[in-house]
Amino acid sequence: MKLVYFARVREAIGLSSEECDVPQDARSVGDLVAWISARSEEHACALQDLSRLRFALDQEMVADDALLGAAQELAIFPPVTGG
Amino acid sequence: MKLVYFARVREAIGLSSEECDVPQDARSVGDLVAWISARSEEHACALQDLSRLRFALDQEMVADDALLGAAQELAIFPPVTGG
Amino acid sequence: MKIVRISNAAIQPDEGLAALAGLGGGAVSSFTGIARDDGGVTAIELEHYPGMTEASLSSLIEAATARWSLLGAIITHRVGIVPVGAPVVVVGAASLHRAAALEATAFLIDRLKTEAPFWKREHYADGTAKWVDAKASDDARAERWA
Amino acid sequence: MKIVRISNAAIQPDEGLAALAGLGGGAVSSFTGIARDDGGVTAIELEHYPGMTEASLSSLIEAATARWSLLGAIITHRVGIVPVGAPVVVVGAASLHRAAALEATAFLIDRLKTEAPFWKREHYADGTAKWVDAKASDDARAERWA
Repeated sequence: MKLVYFARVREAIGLSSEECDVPQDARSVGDLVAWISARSEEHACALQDLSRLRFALDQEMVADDALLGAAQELAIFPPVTGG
Repeated sequence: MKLVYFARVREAIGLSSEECDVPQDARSVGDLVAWISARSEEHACALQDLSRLRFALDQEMVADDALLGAAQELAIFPPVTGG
Repeated sequence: MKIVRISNAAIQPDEGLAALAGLGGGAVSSFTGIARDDGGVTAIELEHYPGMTEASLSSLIEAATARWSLLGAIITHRVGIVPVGAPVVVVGAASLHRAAALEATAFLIDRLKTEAPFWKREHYADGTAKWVDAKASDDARAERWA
Repeated sequence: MKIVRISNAAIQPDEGLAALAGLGGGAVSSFTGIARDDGGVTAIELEHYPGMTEASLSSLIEAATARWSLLGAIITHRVGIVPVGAPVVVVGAASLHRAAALEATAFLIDRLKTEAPFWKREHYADGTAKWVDAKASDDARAERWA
């Protein structure tokens, strides 16, 4: 799956995107985010507080309990601040 | 007092303004309008239905029970339709 | 910045908006009312009460300024003959944050419709003309702000 | 007419509004958000999620069109560096009567603020920059439309 990061999350992780092989036991967005957190200290720091993160699966906003299903792209970012 | 008329009222009376000497017993706008109605058939026709008229005394919107006081100009017109 | 204009000539909506955008606020909101081809109308004609019109529009802006924190507000209203498709009125407001500008814009146009001394007549292709009746729905909208 | 534009270059608010004014309606409403000098800010920088941004803004316009009777709606949003004083976003709507255009305009900007994938960073004169935090007041305004 393609992981994409924006704003503070992108800066904290130091990447705008990366690939990952989703582990079998990761069924929800929350599961996958917990697993990604273990990749590095930077990932752990960027992703530690789910309440301050928002998620999009294949470019649709979802909650952290959304099932990954066959999605190909997970985006992780702070609450939006456009306009 | 100067009387000024707009829109349908102006057309029905056939004048955009005229002068009148306010009779002693006309204390309110409604009193004066009733008195003006007697000026001609056109006045009577234009002013017969108070509910379809609006009034301004010295360029301030007022109800028909407003006292004339020392006002110098009474405007009579239909409900406004700008914008 | 508080601007009231009564114009016999065509209105340029963007002029007033550019002025509002330069006041240092983060929000500019506007409403433009356009002469509409409502069943064969070729033009509308606006009569007004010179003197009272300007005072009435100025007091609407004062009321909006008292109610919301505005950096500026404008009302431009055309009078005389207005061809279908041309702007009849532009109202706009500028504020630091958006709620004030958005609400003040709705307030200004809603109250203008029931308070400002303008009267509208529709002209038709066959040469006839008809005074427009005031709408109960306009009174209802204006009363939301009472 | 439904137009979504994401622009790296300066936005001209009046372009979109002129298009809306030509749709035959009697009402055009608009909101312009401007980069504001909020305590020493020299510019703001907008990051976005290409692809999702356009889809998100298009679905906002679809939602507005489903809710109100609109002749057209536009959203133009700038990305990249925006100097203080320049427009960041313009939303607008056209309708036969004013209530639809006014309400749809407020809906579009309120929902854009909480749904569209943009992130704003403020740049200061000393060369530092700071991500802007989302505001609870924006969530509250967006929920009025739920």
